[in-house]
Amino acid sequence: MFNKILIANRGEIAIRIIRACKEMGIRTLAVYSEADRESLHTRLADGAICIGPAKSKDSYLNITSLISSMEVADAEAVHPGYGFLAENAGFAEACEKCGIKFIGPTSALMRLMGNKVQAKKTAEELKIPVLPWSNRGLSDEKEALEVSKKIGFPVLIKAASGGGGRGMKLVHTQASLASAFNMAKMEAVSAFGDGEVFIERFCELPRHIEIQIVADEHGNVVHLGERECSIQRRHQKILEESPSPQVDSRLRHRMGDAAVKLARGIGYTNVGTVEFLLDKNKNFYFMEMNTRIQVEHPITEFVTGVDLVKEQINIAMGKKLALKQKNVTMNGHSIECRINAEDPRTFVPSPGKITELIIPGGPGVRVDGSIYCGYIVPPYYDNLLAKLVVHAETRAEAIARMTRALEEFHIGGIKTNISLHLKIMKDHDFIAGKTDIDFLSRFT
Amino acid sequence: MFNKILIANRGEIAIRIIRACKEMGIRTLAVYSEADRESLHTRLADGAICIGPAKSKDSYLNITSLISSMEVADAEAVHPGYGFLAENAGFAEACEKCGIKFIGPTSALMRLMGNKVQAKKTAEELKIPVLPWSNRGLSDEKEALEVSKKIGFPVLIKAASGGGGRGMKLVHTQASLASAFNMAKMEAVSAFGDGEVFIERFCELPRHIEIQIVADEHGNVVHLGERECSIQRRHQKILEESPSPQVDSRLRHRMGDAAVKLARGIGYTNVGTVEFLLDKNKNFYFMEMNTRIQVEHPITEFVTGVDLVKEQINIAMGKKLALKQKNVTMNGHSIECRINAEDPRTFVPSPGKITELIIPGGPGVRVDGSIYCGYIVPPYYDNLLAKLVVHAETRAEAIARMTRALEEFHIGGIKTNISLHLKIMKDHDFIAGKTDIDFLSRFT
Amino acid sequence: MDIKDIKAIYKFLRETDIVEFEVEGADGKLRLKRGTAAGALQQPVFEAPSPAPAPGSAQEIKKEEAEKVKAENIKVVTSPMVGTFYRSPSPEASSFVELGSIVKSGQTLCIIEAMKLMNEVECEFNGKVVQILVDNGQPVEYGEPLFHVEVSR
Amino acid sequence: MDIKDIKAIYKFLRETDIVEFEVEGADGKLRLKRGTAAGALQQPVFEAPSPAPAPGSAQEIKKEEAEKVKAENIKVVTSPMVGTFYRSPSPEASSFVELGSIVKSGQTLCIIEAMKLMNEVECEFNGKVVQILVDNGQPVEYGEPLFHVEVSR
Repeated sequence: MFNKILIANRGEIAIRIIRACKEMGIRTLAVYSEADRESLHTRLADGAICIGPAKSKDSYLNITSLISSMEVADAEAVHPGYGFLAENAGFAEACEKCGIKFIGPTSALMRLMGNKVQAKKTAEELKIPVLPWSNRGLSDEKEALEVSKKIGFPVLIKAASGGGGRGMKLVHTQASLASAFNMAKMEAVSAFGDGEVFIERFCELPRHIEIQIVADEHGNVVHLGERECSIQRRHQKILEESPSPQVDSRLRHRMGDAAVKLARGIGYTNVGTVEFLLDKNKNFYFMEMNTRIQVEHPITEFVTGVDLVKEQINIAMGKKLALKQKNVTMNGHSIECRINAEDPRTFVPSPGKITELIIPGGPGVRVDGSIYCGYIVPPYYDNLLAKLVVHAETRAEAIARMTRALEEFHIGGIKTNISLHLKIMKDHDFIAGKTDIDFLSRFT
Repeated sequence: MFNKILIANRGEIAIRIIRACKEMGIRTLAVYSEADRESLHTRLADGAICIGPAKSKDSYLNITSLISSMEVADAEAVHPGYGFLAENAGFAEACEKCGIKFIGPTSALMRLMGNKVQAKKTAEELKIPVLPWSNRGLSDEKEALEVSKKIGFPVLIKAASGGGGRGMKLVHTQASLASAFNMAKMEAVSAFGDGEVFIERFCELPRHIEIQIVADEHGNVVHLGERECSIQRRHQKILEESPSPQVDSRLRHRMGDAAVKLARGIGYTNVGTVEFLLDKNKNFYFMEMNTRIQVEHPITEFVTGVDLVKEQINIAMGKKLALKQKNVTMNGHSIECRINAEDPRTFVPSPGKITELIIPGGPGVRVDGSIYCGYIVPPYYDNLLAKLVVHAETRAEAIARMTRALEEFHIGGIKTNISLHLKIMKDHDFIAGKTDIDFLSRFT
Repeated sequence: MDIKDIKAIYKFLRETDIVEFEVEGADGKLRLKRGTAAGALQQPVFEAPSPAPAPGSAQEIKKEEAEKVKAENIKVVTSPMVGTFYRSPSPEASSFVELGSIVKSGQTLCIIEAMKLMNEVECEFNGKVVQILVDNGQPVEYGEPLFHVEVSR
Repeated sequence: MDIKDIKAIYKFLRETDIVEFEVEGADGKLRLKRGTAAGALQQPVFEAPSPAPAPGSAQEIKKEEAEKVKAENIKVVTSPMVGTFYRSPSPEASSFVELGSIVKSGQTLCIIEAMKLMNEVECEFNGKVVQILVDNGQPVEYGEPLFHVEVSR
């Protein structure tokens, strides 16, 4: 049993973790940058400590400050949330060395899954389907061309340490391969400090489907079904749902089995997400694994009834999973809309003071937010204001519920993407479940 | 299918009904008094119409204004919510005459259940247990004394048209009966314009348990289990939970059967609540029936997954119940705290401007409110600001969740009873489920 | 800068949507910040069955007009109830009053029909009808302005 | 500007929705802020392990003091990091500085221990230590005031 957990994050996920801890009787220590003095997570925690100036690098990414905070405040564990240091194996390792429990997998596992070449190799060894690829990191153009010819154009060049679409290049012909390859390498170096790239077959108009995994430290692994995350803009998800309108129980079973096999194969612990591409013929391919809680975890919580953050903490405390795979059921349908401070057309971030606020409520509505009337959204961090999540018996009812909740949501003083979400809810393709990775670019 | 429903109410219940209608694709017409121009229900409805000045008598209780509003705005049905005209048989009858569907039972059924003497007689005829009583309305002291001796002291004098504890007198000895009887009659005349009173045996420290009924217009009746409503102050409930910690599945079955038998026996339609007293020996006695949606309906919605307001509308549209009794299950535990604008010690109402507002969120939390930052709570109506409702797997987890949600809830500018609810959540008797009708008076 | 100047500036600001204000001149500096939120919230109003008035605006404008004219010698007659506005006792009959009609205290201006009952709205003073704000047969809500009547002196 | 003027201005403000007000003239400057929302929100602060400073207040007061002294010739030395504050290099050693010590630019004032590393905090100017705000061995957060040092002219 932990007595006190430090929450190495801010915004809605910090609040989500504080809520779980409070309900479990665990004390919480929030950390904040000088720009976040008035942030809600500092109010809601049992204690709060200023760890640096506004810039993330000097505060939320400041490993020394965080470890020192835990030492002076006697926190036994740290929850990294998502983003910031959540997938930083160095931070996990530092915690391990200081005898602080990092609520997540071991640093070794984070390193393994953090490198996409290693991750794909591991999946392949475990007989989990992957798209045809270079089977290794590539160092020069010649190698790249050889591999690409074998795979067949178009191909995708990706960074081994990549994420968020940076260092990713789509190549249609032999002629453009060399320059794209070199550009990808350069981007990868500048974005991740690691120029390793690999090549895989390009999958046209895929769906982005992820499987939620929960694994304890005693070898028990279950999956909690899938999340449909195809609605993205520049590789940033803005709307997710569970179950996916394209996944039936047989496919769920197969994808779930593959995810569990991977987790078991690497001895994974804590919660994690195995991302797959699903092509038009319903073939699925392992993409990568996220070794942390996801932004969109509430939709899985709604349909399965499992509290994922409490599971994380219980697992970190060494408890055995109470959940068995055969008892996991998917009830109804859940949708999450990420409400961002941004122009709904140009997507330009819109920080500033919230002068009016009406938050939706009523049956089947969950709001995970970090805003209040009078709050000044700082310009330094991501622009997620709140996650609006609904649950209903059917997908159609969930869409109706989300529509009315979005109509209730009123944020004055800054621009938000509420109107974009409303447009999506009324879109024929969306209503028909016809959403692939390009939905939003066709849409806007 | 209704195209447009007029909502003859204000505050959170008006918003609750608007939400259900929006999700069902039905247009809504709100009504408001001059004091409610800035109220949230007028904002959220598709249209809103001013029906009179601040005083309820001239606006929300103004039958002519309401019917006229429906006529000029082409509303086909009216939802009365609770309070105001919800149990006014005259209003239901006026609607019936004008060809407007009143979303509730018929006026005749409302009249029958609105008179407690009639209601008790009906229950007795249907072999539903009632406390020993006078079996009729009583006109003079002698009769009263005779009856009381037969029943045995202490006895309770109650008004046939009563409610909210008015016209109710507890009599311990013969000597004090006559004066109490006359006072009760006088109170009943002044409060309800009807001096009919009756006498029943006093039940010591009972629990107040109610069974939720849903009945369509085709003879199908199901019950959705019980709500524990014993925590009251001056006959006003402030906290409810479902299931009751004192009711096991066998007792639930028996009480549910009794409630269904009553509803069937009188040909009841729409949703309704059958109230029982449960004595220390777990004997239950029919008290009265409420022929409307209850304030505390969300706890039943949380544990059964049934949307009671949508059911009301579907039933009023003549649809058959999709729900079967055998499919009704009670999942987990739900608690509702009524957040009132009042001094938490003196209970003096505290209207005024809300200058700061943080509404709780996260998993398992539902807020049905009518407030926003900057809203001025008017002094003319009831002081319910919001219903904070939680759901969790077990009662202990629900209490933990409610505690953290109450701690998050921050309303500045006016006084609220949030601190009282927090005290209750930490009370040993409450945690042990030891709550009877006197809990709150012992507590404060 | 004295209190009179400040009041004048504030009076001006009240008619605008300015919430922060700063001025600096030879004789000093003034900075003001006004409270906001609720007042600015959109006010939905009675949504009439066809032909619908522009949602939100029409009603509000009427009320603003009412405010304005009150300041002068003109009174606003409002609807005492929700119902349908009729300018004549029956479709065939002529209107109770026309634009420019001279009316006396107690004279019927119009009828509001509510629940099949015809409720006469009487003028409470002597005057002249200078504006008729609602079309015949239109629904009206409680307190809705119906007529502007210039009071006779 | 005397109290009567201020009262007059406040009386006027009371009738308006102005929440912040600042005026500057030949005879001085007045700044007013009326009670409102966010500012009044309680600010939770670093909850230290035993012995705990009074939650909320201590830190705030320190910061206010810091504001006050800044106006004069006194500078505040704040903690550059989260850690534990030590006045001496080791438990046996004497303190780097005492109340009244004359310090030079570059001189070590204290140590902040973070992750077993001892980080020396140096004075960036010449002066005299007039206040020591944190007890030896206490945890400090980023930006927390440690010393008041009167700058030498």
